[in-house]
Amino acid sequence: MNIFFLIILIFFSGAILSFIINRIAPKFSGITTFVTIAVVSFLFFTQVEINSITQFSLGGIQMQFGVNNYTYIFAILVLGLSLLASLFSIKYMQDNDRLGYFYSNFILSIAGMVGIIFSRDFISFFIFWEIMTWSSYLIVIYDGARSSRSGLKYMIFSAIGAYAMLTAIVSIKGSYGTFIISEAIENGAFNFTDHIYIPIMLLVGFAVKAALMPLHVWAPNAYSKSPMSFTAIFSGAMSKMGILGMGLVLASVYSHSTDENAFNVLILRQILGWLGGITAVMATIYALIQTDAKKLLAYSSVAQLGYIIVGLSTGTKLGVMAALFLAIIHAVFKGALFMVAGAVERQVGTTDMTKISGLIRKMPFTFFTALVSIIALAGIPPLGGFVGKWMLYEALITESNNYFLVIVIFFSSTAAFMYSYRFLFGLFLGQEEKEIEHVKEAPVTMIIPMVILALILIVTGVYPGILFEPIAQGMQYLGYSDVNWDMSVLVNVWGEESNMAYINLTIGVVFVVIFIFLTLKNLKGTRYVGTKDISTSGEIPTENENLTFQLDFFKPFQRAAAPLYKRSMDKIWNDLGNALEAIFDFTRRIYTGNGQTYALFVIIFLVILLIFKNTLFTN
Amino acid sequence: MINDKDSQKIVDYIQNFARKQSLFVMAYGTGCGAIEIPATMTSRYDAERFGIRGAATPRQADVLLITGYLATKTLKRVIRVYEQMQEPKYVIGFGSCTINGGMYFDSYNTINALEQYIPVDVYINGCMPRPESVISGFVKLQELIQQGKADNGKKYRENLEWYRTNQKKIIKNWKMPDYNW
Amino acid sequence: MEDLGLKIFGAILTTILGFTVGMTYGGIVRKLTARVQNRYGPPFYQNFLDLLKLQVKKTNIAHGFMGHMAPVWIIIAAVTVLLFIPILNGNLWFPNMSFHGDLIFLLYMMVFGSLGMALGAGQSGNPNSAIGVSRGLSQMVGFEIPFVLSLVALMIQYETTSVQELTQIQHETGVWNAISNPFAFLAALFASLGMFRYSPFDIVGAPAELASGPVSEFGGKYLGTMMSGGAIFAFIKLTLYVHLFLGGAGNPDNTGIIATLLGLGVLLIKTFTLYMVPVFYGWINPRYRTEQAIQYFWRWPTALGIIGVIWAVYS
Amino acid sequence: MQEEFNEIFLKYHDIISLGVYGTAIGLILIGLYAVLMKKNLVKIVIGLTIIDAGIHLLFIGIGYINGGTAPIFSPGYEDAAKRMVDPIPQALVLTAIVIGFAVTAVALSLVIRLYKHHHTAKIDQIKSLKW
Amino acid sequence: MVITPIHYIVVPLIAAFAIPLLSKIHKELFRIVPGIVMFYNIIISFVLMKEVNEVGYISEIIAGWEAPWGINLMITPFSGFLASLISVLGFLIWLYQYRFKKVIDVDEIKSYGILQMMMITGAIGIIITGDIFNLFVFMEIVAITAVSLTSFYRGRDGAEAGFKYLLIGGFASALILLAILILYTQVGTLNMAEIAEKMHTIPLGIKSTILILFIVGFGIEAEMFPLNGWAPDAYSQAPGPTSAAFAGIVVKAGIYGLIRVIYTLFDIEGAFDFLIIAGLVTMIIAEFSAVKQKNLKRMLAYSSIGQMGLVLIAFGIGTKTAVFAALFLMFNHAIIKSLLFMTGSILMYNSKDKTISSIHGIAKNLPFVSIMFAIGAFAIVGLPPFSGFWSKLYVLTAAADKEMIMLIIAILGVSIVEIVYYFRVVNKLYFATDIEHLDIFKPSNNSLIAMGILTITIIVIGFYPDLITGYLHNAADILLDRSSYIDFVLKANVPIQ
Repeated sequence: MNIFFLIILIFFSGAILSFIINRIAPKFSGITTFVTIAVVSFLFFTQVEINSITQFSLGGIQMQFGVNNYTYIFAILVLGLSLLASLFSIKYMQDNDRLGYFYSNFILSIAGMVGIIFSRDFISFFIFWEIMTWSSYLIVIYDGARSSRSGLKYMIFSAIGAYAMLTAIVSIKGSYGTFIISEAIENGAFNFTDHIYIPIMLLVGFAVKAALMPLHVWAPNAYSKSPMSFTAIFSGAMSKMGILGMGLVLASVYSHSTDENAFNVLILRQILGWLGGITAVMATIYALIQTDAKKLLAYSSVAQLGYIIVGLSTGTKLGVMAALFLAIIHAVFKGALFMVAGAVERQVGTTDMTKISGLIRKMPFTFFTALVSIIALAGIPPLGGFVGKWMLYEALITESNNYFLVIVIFFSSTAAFMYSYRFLFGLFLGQEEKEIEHVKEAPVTMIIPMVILALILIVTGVYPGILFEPIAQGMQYLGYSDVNWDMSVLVNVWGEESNMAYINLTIGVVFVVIFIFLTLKNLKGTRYVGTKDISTSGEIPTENENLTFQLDFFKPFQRAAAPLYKRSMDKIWNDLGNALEAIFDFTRRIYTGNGQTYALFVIIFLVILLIFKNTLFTN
Repeated sequence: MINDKDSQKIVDYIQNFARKQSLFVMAYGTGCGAIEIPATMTSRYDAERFGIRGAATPRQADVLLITGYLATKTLKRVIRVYEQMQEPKYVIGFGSCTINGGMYFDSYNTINALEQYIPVDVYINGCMPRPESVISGFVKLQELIQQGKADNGKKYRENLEWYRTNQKKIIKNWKMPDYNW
Repeated sequence: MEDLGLKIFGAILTTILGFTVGMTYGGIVRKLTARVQNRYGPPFYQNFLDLLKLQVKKTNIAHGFMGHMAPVWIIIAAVTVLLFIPILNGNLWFPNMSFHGDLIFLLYMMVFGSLGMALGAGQSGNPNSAIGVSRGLSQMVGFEIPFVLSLVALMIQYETTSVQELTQIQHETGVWNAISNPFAFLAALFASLGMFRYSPFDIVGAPAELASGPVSEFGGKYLGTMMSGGAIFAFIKLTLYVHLFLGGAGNPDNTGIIATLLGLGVLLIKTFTLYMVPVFYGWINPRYRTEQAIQYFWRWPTALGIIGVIWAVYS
Repeated sequence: MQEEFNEIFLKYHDIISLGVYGTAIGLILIGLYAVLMKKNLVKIVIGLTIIDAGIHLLFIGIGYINGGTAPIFSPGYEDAAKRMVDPIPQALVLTAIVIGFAVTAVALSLVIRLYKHHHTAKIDQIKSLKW
Repeated sequence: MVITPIHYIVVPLIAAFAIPLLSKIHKELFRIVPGIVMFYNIIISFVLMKEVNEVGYISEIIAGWEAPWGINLMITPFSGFLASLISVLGFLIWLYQYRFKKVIDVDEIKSYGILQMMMITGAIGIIITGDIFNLFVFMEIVAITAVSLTSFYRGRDGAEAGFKYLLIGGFASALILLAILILYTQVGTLNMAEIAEKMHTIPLGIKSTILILFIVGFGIEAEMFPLNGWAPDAYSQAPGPTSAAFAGIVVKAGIYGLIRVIYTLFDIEGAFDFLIIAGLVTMIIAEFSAVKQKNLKRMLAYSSIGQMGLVLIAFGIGTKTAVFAALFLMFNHAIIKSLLFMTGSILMYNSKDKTISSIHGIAKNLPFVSIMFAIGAFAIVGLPPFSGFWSKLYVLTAAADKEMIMLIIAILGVSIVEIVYYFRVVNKLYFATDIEHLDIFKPSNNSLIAMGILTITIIVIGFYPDLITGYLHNAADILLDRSSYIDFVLKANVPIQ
């Protein structure tokens, strides 16, 4: 049997199996999921040959399956992350009911993503895309009352995106006569001269999943309301499917950029770049006023995706590379962070930062993961986040000359420190409240995936070359021909070289030397005290006194940046929705309920047709 | 080498010199004496030239300056502040009230002798002591530090039980946290 | 790498230099402030004494691992950043690890220390610390904008992202960037007010308001270590400014002892002059509220920065 | 609409009378009026029946030939093939009448039931199902 | 015994008369016999469908009169397909309502099964007849039975819906009768093939008048806007199985009439464009109206109208792909909407005030029904890998071939609206609340089996559409080949290849 069909079969049977097993022994539902994904990962990385193509026909439509270097990057990302997330999920979801529902959709959504990765024609791409969408929707509404509205929002926006995509896809078929992606590109579907709407529609479709500015409003809610073990994938991997598509389309558009369509391409580039930038800023400033850690992370995801889109929009070598690099890194650290949130949720029962604090002593491993991931998120050297951001800035300044966008991005990334700190502080630092006395560290199957992700972050930070290798190959598929990066050496257009390993080595040496020296020195005579032992003007804090500063953490910033908070995209969409609902309400009033009116309609319709029959009908 | 007695002396000298020249004062403005502190710090008397400088929190402070009478309620806070300070730490009793209760000697709600509750290095008498006296008190403290005689944190630690008994006599509802030194 | 030994030696030398200069400048500022306030003031080496005293404190308390890590973290960040800044242009004795594109690196690395401090402050559980951190981060968002704008202006103007190269260009042309792009320089200068956290931007520590902000719970060795880190950071910022805008110091063609000393002299003069700007500004201004501080940076300095970028593009 | 009817008239002008068509169309219009304007359910049903009747009349009229005979070959009517009335419309009308009868029956039963529940026969007051 | 198309009509009619007699033997026969008839219909259908797929046309002469003079029954691949669809659905609906408590409890006179059977027979009659007046007669059979079924429940709303249906249906029959009348005056025949052949002789003015009368007449049954006022009421008030039958069967018959008239009888330009516009308006208004519905069945009714609009659009595009897509759409709509009405009715029977909001979290009590409803909803809005996706895709592809980009956007835009209201319901079903649903009306096993078969069909076709696409392509080709239909009936009864 063909390996691709086998993988799909395994996925679907896994989904059904986990559903059935839940009826018999709910405990093993999660393990089934893990095993399914593990088997598929094994098959994928051992059996699938890169650049091999399988042709078949379904419903009279020619289809192709195959993996290329570009999608391979995403395959690593998706399968790796889902493997860890499913391991995490076993204990995380343990006490919930309806596990069969959850896990079968869990597997299906991963099946959708893997399917997207190896689809090489638009129809199977779309099919898997939609499978991914509705299965993830079903998981979003898994939580019932709390998540119902977010789920609906998610589904509606996904539908807008998916149907924009479908419009483009059938238009490609109509105008260029093929559903195969590579043929469509060859036939010039993305030339950006004749049918400009085709790539734009596709981009809109992908932008929804990638949570780009006006279409992002579903993301914060959907990310924060679904179970965290799934959100790790949802935000980490599924949003990257949008990036995958955008990368593909943009690369073809840019590579077909000629004098004829230069202006169009320029406009596209600017619009996309600025949308990405504004997404990053707005999501960031909304992230830092959140009090729920999950929601904070969700907004942060949107912001990070904004960077990635900015990188893609440049279309330059360094920019695309930055985007892909950030995409992978984001998947890793956001996966880890959502797992952290999940661990906290499971152990403490809430992720509301106003209610808990000071978990660092109770959950040290979780904190370690959170710390490493946050450092990567904030883009602080020496972890991977910095490498990606560095490339992004270099690309914007040196290659695409988009100077003010740099400022926007930089503003967002500086403000990102604020919410990064807020996250760490809110959950792990601060007073050890009485409520968390009983809290224990998360079980080991939850710790392992988190720590693995943290270690990956450290390794990729020190040796980003590990990731440059597959990314460079993937970019060659996209048409960036002379991508040939050495391990860890980056070159920008101005011919300047930067050796990341060198930097990291320096940092590492300094780190080790000073760390050992000072730790040894400071440890002597150090006394560790509890968090209640603080200098409060001699007052003795009582047990019930809340000494942790949590509410309105960034109130001064909020006041300073008040204009930015004034009009949110949510509100605009809400207004639009209300207007539409009014229209819907109006249309249904056509059906008055009076039988006579209906009869009148018939006669009027008849008369009108008879009056206009000569214009309507000809021989 | 550092265990060598002579070199230890030199090291001690240097350390004490630094301690003496850099006094971070936690001014506990308990009574009316607090009014003299600004005068001492500002241009006319300029205590900073001796390396004396205010500290915001007990963690950073070297000197606890009790300025005036100490109500029984306040004592609790003073003890806590004192215990939160890092060693070596010094206490200056400021004004007559800290010595023997001063004009409040028979008041029902002030303590009479600060020494009963925390070890005091230097007293500055007067009601109020002028900034000159304050500075001279600090200079006295510096001398003590230089001689290595002013480490009363150790004394407090060693005689903790005695101090606690005294403290508990005044503070009826003892809810102080235990510091596990 | 045959000059590895030299590099390590240079690194140690650089660290010592940065530390010494930073501490001394702090002391001098204290003295000057006292003189301005018509006081005699402490000796210029007072900071060293303070540091020594803090380091020889007999007991220290920490509120946990992060509290322990925070000062270490700051020092690490400070030393690392210092190593990547060219102290003297092309001088063998101060071999910076400067590399191309390090401006962005420096921007981020400089935050690294603050994050460490913030985490340490957070773990102490003191609400004042948390408020201080909140203010500090907010203020950072404020002043980073004009600062980055000015840096971008420079990068565009000379098509490089390397501090070393920017210095070299100024050295070769003999025109300081402060003159070739005055708007960017002004923007950066305004940003520096926030960066040095002197009054009116001392909202983080905010004496008498937040105790001492993030460092409320640090004493003894920890506070001392933080102080040294802060001193090095002050030196870093000053040197960076000098190299970016004020023509740098040192002569790459002549690396003899005398030239080195001369270069150091120039560096000290320039840095000290620059240091006086925020200090002077602080003497005559009371403290801002946080939102006022942020808005301060988002108004004129940002406008200047934007003009600087436009200037750089069209010049 | 007039032209088409004119053409029909022209084709059959020699064999049918204007009266039949006039009556038929008149009936249809009356029926329409009743259905669209009258509020009473029973009147509406009557209107429907009148429309049906009009159409049936029209059918018959079309099939009729002036002086035509029944399409039956019996002694004395050997030329029936030439001047017989078209039998198909008559057959159709027969069917249609039956159907119309059934429809009317069902309609009236519904009217009764509606009246029972609503206590009114006004169609504009029977609007519990709407929108 | 040789199976011929006449069995479709004769067997149910005989059964209808025989049932009262048979039931003297055993009371249960009242309910079982229609099922047997329906099952026999399936056998007929499959035999005929297989045959017609090979030979192209099957014609049966009734009572010995040759085609133009007598009444003939015509099976084309199109009608064969629809007939089998209706037969299968008819059987499944019977299976669904057999032992359906809500029907049995009311059904004192046990007429329900017979009425249902007659309605289906009428629908099949419409589809297989080759005579235009015969078509009218069958339509009236459908109309009368449908009205009776609509007002099956003796409540006031059932009667109201029935009356509205009857009123509008009366118009439909009158208009079609008028159209037949005028047509007959022009061509002097009632045989559809002959009418088609002589169509070019009719002046354009009269021709278009006739067409308009037909369009309005059949449009009422096909739920074209603004002729569909009866539909939401009838759908929502009819018993569950009947609603399913309306969506799956009656509407299909109406569409068949419309398409047969436009595609075969008439050779008028512009009719196709008219279909697109009418379909678009129908679709948009219906889907918009569906959003704010409180009654689930009424919402489904509007959705059904919207789907019919889409079918009309597909027929209006008129290319081979489009007709194929339209057929696929009809197939999908029949099975999916029947499933939705079957499940939706059960859900609505459990709602105290007949609103969607009162069935919060009923998935806990009715897991299978809920999941089948969800799958139906997924399928009808066109989410892969369910069968609804393919038909929508083919429609869009057909539109794209003609570069009708605005049409594509309109269709997909409306699909988003569709998603809004369907997923709102799905959300509600899986909404976790503390509300205890007491007194749950649970479907019997046979109902579950009927729904399960439909669900499985949806999934199987979704994964492997090639199962029916071949046949549908053939049907579409032959439907578009107008002259072969005429030739087959009138000249030599030679099957075309």
